[in-house]
Amino acid sequence: MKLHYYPGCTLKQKTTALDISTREAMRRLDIELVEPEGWTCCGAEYPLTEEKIVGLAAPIRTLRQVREEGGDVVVTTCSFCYSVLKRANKAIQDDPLKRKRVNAYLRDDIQIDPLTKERTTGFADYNGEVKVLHLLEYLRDTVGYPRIRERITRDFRGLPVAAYYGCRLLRPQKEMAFDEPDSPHIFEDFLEAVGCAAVDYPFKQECCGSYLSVSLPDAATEASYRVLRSAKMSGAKAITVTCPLCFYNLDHRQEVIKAAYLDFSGLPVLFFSQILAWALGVDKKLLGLGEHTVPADSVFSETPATEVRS
Amino acid sequence: MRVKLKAGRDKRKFIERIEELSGENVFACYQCGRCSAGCPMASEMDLLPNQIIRLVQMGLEEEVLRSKTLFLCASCFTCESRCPKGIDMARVMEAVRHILDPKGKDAFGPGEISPELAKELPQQVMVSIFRKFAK
Amino acid sequence: MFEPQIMCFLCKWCTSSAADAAGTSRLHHTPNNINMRVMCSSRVDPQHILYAFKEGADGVFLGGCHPGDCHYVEGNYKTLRRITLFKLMLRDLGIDPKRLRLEWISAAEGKKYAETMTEFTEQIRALGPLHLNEKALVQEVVKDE
Amino acid sequence: MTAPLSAKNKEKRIGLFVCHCGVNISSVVDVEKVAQVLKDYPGVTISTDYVYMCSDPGQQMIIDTIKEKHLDGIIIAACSPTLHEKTFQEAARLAGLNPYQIEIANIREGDSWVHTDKEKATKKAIKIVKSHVAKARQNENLDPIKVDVNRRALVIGGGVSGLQAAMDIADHGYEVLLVEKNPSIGGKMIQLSETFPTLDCSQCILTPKMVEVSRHPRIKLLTYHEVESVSGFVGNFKVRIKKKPRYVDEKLCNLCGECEKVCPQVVPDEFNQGLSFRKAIYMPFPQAIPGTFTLDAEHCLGLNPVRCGKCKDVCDKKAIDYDMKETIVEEEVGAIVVATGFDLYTMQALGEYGGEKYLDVVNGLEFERILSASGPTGGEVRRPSDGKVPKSIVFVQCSGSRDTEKHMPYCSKICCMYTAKHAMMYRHKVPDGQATVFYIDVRAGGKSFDEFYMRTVEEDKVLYIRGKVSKIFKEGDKLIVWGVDTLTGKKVEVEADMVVLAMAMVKADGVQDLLKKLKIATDIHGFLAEAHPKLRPVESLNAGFFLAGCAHGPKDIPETVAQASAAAAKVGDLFAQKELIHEPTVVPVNDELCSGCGICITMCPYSARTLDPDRGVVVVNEILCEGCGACAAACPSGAAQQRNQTDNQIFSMLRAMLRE
Repeated sequence: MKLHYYPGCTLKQKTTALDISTREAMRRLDIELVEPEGWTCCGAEYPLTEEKIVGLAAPIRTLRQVREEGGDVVVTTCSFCYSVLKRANKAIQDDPLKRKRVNAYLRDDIQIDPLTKERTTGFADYNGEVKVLHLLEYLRDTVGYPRIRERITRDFRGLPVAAYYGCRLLRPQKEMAFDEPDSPHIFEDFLEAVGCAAVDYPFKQECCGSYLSVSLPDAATEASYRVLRSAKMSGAKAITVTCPLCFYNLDHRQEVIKAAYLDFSGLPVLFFSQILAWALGVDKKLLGLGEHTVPADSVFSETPATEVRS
Repeated sequence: MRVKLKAGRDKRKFIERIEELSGENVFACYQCGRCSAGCPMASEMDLLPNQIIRLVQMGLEEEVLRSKTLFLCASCFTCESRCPKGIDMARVMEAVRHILDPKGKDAFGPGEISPELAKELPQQVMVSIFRKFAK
Repeated sequence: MFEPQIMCFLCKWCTSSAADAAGTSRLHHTPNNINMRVMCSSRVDPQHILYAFKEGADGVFLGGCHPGDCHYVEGNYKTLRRITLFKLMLRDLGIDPKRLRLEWISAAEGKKYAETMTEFTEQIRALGPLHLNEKALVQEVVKDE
Repeated sequence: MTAPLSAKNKEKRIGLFVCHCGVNISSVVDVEKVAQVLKDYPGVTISTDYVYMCSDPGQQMIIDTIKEKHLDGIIIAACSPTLHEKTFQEAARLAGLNPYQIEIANIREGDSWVHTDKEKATKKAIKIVKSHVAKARQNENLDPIKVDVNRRALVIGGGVSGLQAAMDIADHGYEVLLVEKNPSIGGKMIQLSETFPTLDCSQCILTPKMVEVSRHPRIKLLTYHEVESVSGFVGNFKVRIKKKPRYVDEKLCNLCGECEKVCPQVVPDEFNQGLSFRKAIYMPFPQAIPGTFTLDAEHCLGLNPVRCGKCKDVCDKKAIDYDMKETIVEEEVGAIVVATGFDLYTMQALGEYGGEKYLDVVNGLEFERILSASGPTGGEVRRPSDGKVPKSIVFVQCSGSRDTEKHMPYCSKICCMYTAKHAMMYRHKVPDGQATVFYIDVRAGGKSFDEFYMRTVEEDKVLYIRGKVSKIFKEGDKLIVWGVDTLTGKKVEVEADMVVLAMAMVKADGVQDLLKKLKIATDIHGFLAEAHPKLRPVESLNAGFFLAGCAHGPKDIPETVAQASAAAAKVGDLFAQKELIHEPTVVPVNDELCSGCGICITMCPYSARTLDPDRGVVVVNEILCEGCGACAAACPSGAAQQRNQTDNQIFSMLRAMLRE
């Protein structure tokens, strides 16, 4: 079956590992991911002031495109994209004034008929018809863990792995409605479903430093260090993320962290999609492990890839 | 130095503007400080989040506008998720950034990222930080 | 100038007390209202309202306690449900539903009462006199004993 | 269409008295004109005006006129009925007129005080007065409804509030039934260690009261009982009470404790908040009343069929009976005191504090048990995880209170004081321990409360930090508390061995089922609603029910006891009456018109209306009816008519008011 999928800009440039492993994993579940025609960057930040209506135009245009293509669900993996799409969609659903104003911007978009190449304008208003889901939600609710378990060909044998939520998946809860912001478990449930042992640690919903790693690198280094240290102290052999920015801060900057904090000796950082893909039997070459700064090979070799089902 | 509290229209205008932009009632804050207690960046700040909102309540516009804190917020919404009064502090911060002098200098502009770093950074970092901290 | 007649049903515990409070504080308002005190806003039957329109009221006002404050536990909620439905029927009867207003005014809100009276009077004045569609409105909504 | 007039009222003679109220009315309303215009109005026999109707000469004039003109209805056009309705009813009574024949037409608050245009105000006054004449023509003589009182009270709940209320009512000379769902009376107070601000030992002051109650000749103690249902009305309630099987005959049990020794089943001990264990056959605590063991069937290996039987084997007194069954007791009472207490908000709701995850994060009541000499540690402060003496304890106030967003918006009122007490007691017991309290405001308004709090700070050197904790987590052996000191503007981190959360006080677990059975009103938090927040604070909106203690909202012990005594006094008021008087302006049913559709039954908030299945009509318990009239408005056939405010009266008034 086909499923609409919004990769977002980072997955097409610097963090292809997340994109490729996601596609491969979903293929193993008989789901083909389709990108909405002409999607653009979501804007990365949901506009927080009441005046910045224009910031809603880009994500809503993409969602409208999903609707135009007959989709009623779109999945994302990047936490930032998920946050922006979901919040923008909710704003359009809940706030009639925003709905009106955003649609006013978008109504005159040009539409090109793929067959006749005829240019027309005049889209029907978008009223929040498409449902925005994180892939973790889709795996839990639509695919279902039992079906994933049936397809698993490799066993992690209870490898202790830390689930890292970071900021955007969980908060603000009223809009994201993803999980309990202070006792989430959807990510852990996923890890358990694919054969890992989810490690409980107190920093799973703390901030990694986010974009401050550019403007205030030391503060971000400390924030990321605390997350990694907490996961490691709790016995994790790897930490999993859904967000390219978390990945950058925890993985790409780990050398800096290790240099600044001598008590920390390193921890592989993985995308949840890599874990899923590996469990479903995807070739290691397709996991995008070359993008990692911290070698993650060990995670996939430490537990012998026993074929549990032939 | 004694801080003179303003009264009247100027003060009200500032507070009303913040409330209008953020959609939050700043007077709902009873200064429990929970936003600051959980803030991952609090140790870097010259004013804690609760102090920012306190200064807004008092109408001390200049002190709010010159605080470093505005550009230390990572919008991680930890404050929002714990606030007992349901105030979204990240929105208040954004509202204050919004009313900064539009002709002023960027707090963090594209010029500050070296070409080498730019090659390595995920796109979303640059999009988000300029959206937050540049004009 | 058109002087509308405003028929007001006021609950004894809240809005009627608010009317008294407005009097005690000498809060002047338009004199177009005529008040009837009932024990609870839920005592008011849609028939009473129709009858008021039929007898010459240009607007009808219902005042009750704020939600949660009803002296009879939940009478005001019953009123709210009843009036919401009744407004739909009013339209069918050819009466602009804006001519019927339900408001929660507590005993402490004398000012709100006085302001509401004036405001509602002006609103009805703007709508003009009520011309009943005698065909739509059943001739005798009330049977005499 | 003529004015609707029932045959029997045709001859009515009505007098109209228009008051000047000095110049209060007459300066705006032309009172003489009002009296003049109404002279010839249908039904009016005499119409007059006077400067002060409420004065003695004014009242005398009314009395004389009623007698002289043989009036059977009067209208006083004057101030609001809330002021002088009673005065004029009394005057009418003196003249031999039924008080329900009096109408007050409000032409002061509703007219002369809010208008300035004399002509319009006078016109309005005439309309108002006319409408009351129209109504008065159809008013009937009414007599207050009278009913006997059963002078026996039911008290629900055997905590300190229930004990105090039962004791006071019994001391007034009335019989009391005291129902407690647990095996012993004592409630939450018996679990407390010391009490603020005097540091009296809670058990030491409560135990004598428990004994006194159990020995009082007029108190019947029903522990391990639960109220099943309540029917009837004020003065005449019928109560069904479930007697839960204890499987131990309390008269035979001599507390030897052999049964407990042989019982193989170990269960978390409720009295110690689960910090220790008890057996399936147990005595809740040594001073429990009644003094007997109770077999907890839920945790017993099995009673039917018997799977263990060891306790019965060792019982010399043959007190254990596995065949005991649940039974229902029926009782009749005239008043009910609801004293069902409170519970603490669950720590699970605050994931960021880790109360569910970490053993050493405890709630206030657990810490009471840890401090108590009768507690699991014998009064030594030891933490639950490993029994170590904590060298640093962090106390977090407002845990779940004053949070409008996710938890309880109200202040739980007692936490400031008990936290001060906890910190002080801890410092006394562990002199080298560090006590840190996070607070938002310290609310110490109460006799000797602030002095107590200041002692905690000044003498016991407890560190108070003004700020709310954001997160608590474990690192190694330590609990890390992330807080803030808003006074210095510093984010702070405290390492603690133990954390005590002052959890919000909430409605008692499972109490909503009981309150539904009692049909009594609560607020949105499930606490009992008082009839008036200022003037009737211990009565329920529902006649015959009285409130005591934390079932009504968070309060401390002295306040609870005072409220319980007040509730008892109110029960005394009720019982002191020879008979109960009830307003007769209720809504009876006209059998001939009633179709038995039952719509009015669903409208009634007081369950005053029931369907008579034999006759297929609704019957009304006039004692329960409060006369709101919601049923009358809903009745499709007009069978439900409010006395002296019938639909016809309302229609007549509308016509008089609106038709020019």
